[in-house]
Amino acid sequence: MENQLRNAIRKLLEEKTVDVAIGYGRVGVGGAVGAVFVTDPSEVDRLVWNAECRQNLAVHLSRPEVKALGKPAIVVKGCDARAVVVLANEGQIDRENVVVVGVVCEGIQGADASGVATGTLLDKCVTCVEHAAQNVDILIGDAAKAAELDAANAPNAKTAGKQAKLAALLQKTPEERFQYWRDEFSRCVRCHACRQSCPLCYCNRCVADKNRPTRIDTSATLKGNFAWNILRAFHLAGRCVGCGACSAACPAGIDLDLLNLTLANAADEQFGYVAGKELGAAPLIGTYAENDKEEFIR
Amino acid sequence: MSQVVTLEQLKKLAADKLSAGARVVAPVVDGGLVSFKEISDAAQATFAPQVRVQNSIKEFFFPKHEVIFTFVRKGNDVEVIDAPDFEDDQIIIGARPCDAAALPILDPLFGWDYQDRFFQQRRAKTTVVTFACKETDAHCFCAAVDGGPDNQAGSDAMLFDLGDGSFEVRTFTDKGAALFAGIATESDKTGSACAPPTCDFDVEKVAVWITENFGSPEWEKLSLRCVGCGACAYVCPTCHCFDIVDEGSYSKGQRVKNWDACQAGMFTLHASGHNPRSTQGKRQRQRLTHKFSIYPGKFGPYLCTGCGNCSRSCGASFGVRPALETLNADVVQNQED
Amino acid sequence: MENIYKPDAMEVLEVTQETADVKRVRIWFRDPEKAAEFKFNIGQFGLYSVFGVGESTFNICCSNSKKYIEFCFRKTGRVTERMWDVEPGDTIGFRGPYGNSYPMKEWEGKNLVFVAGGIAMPPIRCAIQYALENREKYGKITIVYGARTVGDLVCKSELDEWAKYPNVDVLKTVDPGGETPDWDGRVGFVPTVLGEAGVSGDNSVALVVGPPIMIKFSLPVLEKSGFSDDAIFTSLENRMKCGLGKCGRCNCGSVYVCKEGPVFTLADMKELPDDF
Amino acid sequence: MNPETKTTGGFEPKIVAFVCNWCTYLGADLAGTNRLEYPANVRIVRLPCTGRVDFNLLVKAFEVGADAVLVSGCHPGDCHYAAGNFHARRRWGLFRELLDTLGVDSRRVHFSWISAAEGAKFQKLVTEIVEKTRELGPYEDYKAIVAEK
Repeated sequence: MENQLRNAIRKLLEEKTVDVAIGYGRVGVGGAVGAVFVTDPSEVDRLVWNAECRQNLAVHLSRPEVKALGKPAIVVKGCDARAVVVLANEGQIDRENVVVVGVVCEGIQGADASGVATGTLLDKCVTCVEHAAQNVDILIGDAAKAAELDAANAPNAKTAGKQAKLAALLQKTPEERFQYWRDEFSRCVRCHACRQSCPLCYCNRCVADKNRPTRIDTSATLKGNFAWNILRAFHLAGRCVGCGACSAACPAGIDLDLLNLTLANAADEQFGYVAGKELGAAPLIGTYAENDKEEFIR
Repeated sequence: MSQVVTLEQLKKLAADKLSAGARVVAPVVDGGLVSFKEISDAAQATFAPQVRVQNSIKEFFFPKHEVIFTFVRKGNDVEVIDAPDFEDDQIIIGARPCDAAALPILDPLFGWDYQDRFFQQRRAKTTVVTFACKETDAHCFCAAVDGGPDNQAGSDAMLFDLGDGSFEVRTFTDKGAALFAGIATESDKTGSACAPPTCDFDVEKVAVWITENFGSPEWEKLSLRCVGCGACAYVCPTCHCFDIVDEGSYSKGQRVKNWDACQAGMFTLHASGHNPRSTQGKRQRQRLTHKFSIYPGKFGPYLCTGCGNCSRSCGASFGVRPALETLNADVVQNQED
Repeated sequence: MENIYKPDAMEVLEVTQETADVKRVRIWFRDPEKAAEFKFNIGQFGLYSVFGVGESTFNICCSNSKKYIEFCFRKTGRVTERMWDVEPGDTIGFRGPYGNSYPMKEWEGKNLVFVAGGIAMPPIRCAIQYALENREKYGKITIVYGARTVGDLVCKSELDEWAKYPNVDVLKTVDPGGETPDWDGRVGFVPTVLGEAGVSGDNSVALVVGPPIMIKFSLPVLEKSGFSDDAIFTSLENRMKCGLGKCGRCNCGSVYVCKEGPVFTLADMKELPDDF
Repeated sequence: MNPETKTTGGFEPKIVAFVCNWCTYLGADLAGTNRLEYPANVRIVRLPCTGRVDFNLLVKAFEVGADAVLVSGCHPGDCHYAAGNFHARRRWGLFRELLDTLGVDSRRVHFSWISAAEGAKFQKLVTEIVEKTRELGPYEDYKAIVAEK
């Protein structure tokens, strides 16, 4: 599969269909996988595909430094592909001007604190039903295998993995939940790594960086941290694709994507909306239906 | 003869200090996450050598958020009320040698010519006890930047795990000796640290390249995969950039000093809209230049202890070690060839 | 121990609106003891704050012979927007002075050429005031000052006062199209007017502060007139938070603008990496 | 400190009501002109439309000491800007779920549609919210995180 991927990218670069390919390569400590930017067809062997390709590369599509390299091809997993769809739906990329190379992903392995693969799948992969990336231009890998894996996960998609963690949290009393987040947010240092790693936090100037007036405290106090994390999560309402880049980036190990999952579940339950599923779909917030539920309004 | 304390004695030491009103900081293990935290009960701590800690002990000297002063507007006048002095005793038990080593590196910065009393008072009131490392991981490179698994720099005392529920104590300062006086007992057991981590690059050579190649296109290439999250700076024991902001209202509020990071695009943005460090390449260049050229040029040591926190916490598999390795492989080696 | 980040409370003595978006503020210590101790050198800067809003960095734009200090600001950001509303009697914060200064002593006996553009007049004004107060110590003084339009000139009334001193040439100019019917100065860009001023590098120093484009085109004019790199000075600005060489923002490579600057010679500047 | 605190000596909840200019604000106004009494615990913040009510304002209200918040606007179909309240409704539906996961006390967050003609509804609702919040007591959880340094 890795060879198939390299060949496909080589062809794109050789035929000058794209100027740069954003893919995975062994770039970090001890060969840890991170993003590589291949512009020369002779360098496609730097690209790898394996169960340690954790990062969502779609974050690079809106970065000016990467845009400067020209028309991109991007390697995406199923979850990442949905981020590309949201970027296109929100007018952040011209879908015609990006070649999306999807891979069949059989699941990504978690890593320990040293970044060494643990051998167990990430929570998000346990409930994944998009092993083959959708809405892509080229799909690398065995689609039949992907369908099998999807079918195997489907019964547990709403209950296993991260959903189970969220369910466990929701079992607690509101006071316990508040205390849980209080403990978690007390570690937040307000580095905003969650925002920077998120493919959909693409604003040129985040409200957290605005100071005329200051919308939320910049200080890493509980007050500021609550305000920030509420804001971050809700600005992704109906948009988050559940790639988990935020949680993965958090140096303080805060399970930020539980908040995003809550909103994704609510979007699905209340409005039947799954972010990034459909190219051309209208954004969830920004549209409405006259019969939206309102039993909570008096 | 060596001096030895048992784990029980260490716990009791922490408990005694707590009841005497001191602040006690120690590694706290929660699931897979290890944090240095101020504890309220000795039982919360895990007194064992750690490698992978999500933060550094920096925050107990230079907190992520600190009030500099408060103010109250009184008619036309403004009363400025200074922040209180740091007067508590503070004991850190279980820091890593690479955490402690950052303290003497930061001393000259905070006491250059203007004296930052917030850092200095904490420094004076704190006793730092480290654990000599028992293991390293692929991110560690202390040995490459003048450190090591039993580096004494910044430690008042160091504990060597003897593997039998006790530790050999070596004290390096009066503060360290005072802490263990009357507790440690004589023994013939001696401990040792693990072997230093290996590195196949020469920091000195890379540092020379960094100093001489400010305008190199390599910086942008090197930094392409960096998304500018700045987590590296927040977990770094030596990174010390900060922001000063006012909070509260026009009539009553406070001015605070908050951690900041040179990787943020806004960091150097002028009010005019001009930004001298407008790309991630320039920002990474600043980070590495600061660590390996500017700081040693001004104060001597590298602004890096080789702890590996940056690359461990980097979502993009980047950080100081990968950056040095890449520069070494791509440019330094090429120069030599 | 002293708190290096704590500003002193200053009384606003006078506020002068210089242009549509530039004001000059005169302040002095509320605490007489602080006032008695305070000293600064020409060219140094300070951090001025509106409590509850924030701090900003500005040069001290008057000479050091007075019982007050002055600064100019343009309304562009969070702090300056609020600073715009201060009135005499109000309190603002000040800490400083910080940074190096113009070598006024070394310049004694020399001809001085001051070249400024737009809002960059204030960092030069302090040196002009000082030189005029000590008129006998300096040779010929040439002041070339330009702005985009007449309305953008700051310290306009002072320009005419300065011209009354002996052996002082004041050449004020506005960019073509920026003149008004009653404009009595020149029309043309600063570097052009500087060329027409006929200055010579002989026993002279030049202080050039302004937008990068103005500096870029003024330097060749000065070089042609015989000014060496050591005889051309400027005052830099970069974003600062502490002013104390700690917060990590203002450095150009290894040079901290807040500590080793803001005053640099052209020779210094040529050594600086492109980080400003 | 408001006068009630002195007279009752007990806890007086602070309620922040974010209301739209065209319906609920006029409803509150009508309550006033009709001499319909309601507790003075409510602080009204008038905005053009509920569609303009940034969720961040609710957080801000708690930060500055609110014990409960109310967001109220025109009935569906009555929006002055045609669809502002429809957009708001969708956002609130999602925002409530986020608050719930965070453990923010949902009994302190209220939403309503109150038209310009519903002075009595405004009176009744505000009275109810104040009474309910009085029973809940001060929102200590949020006040605690604001107080923590």
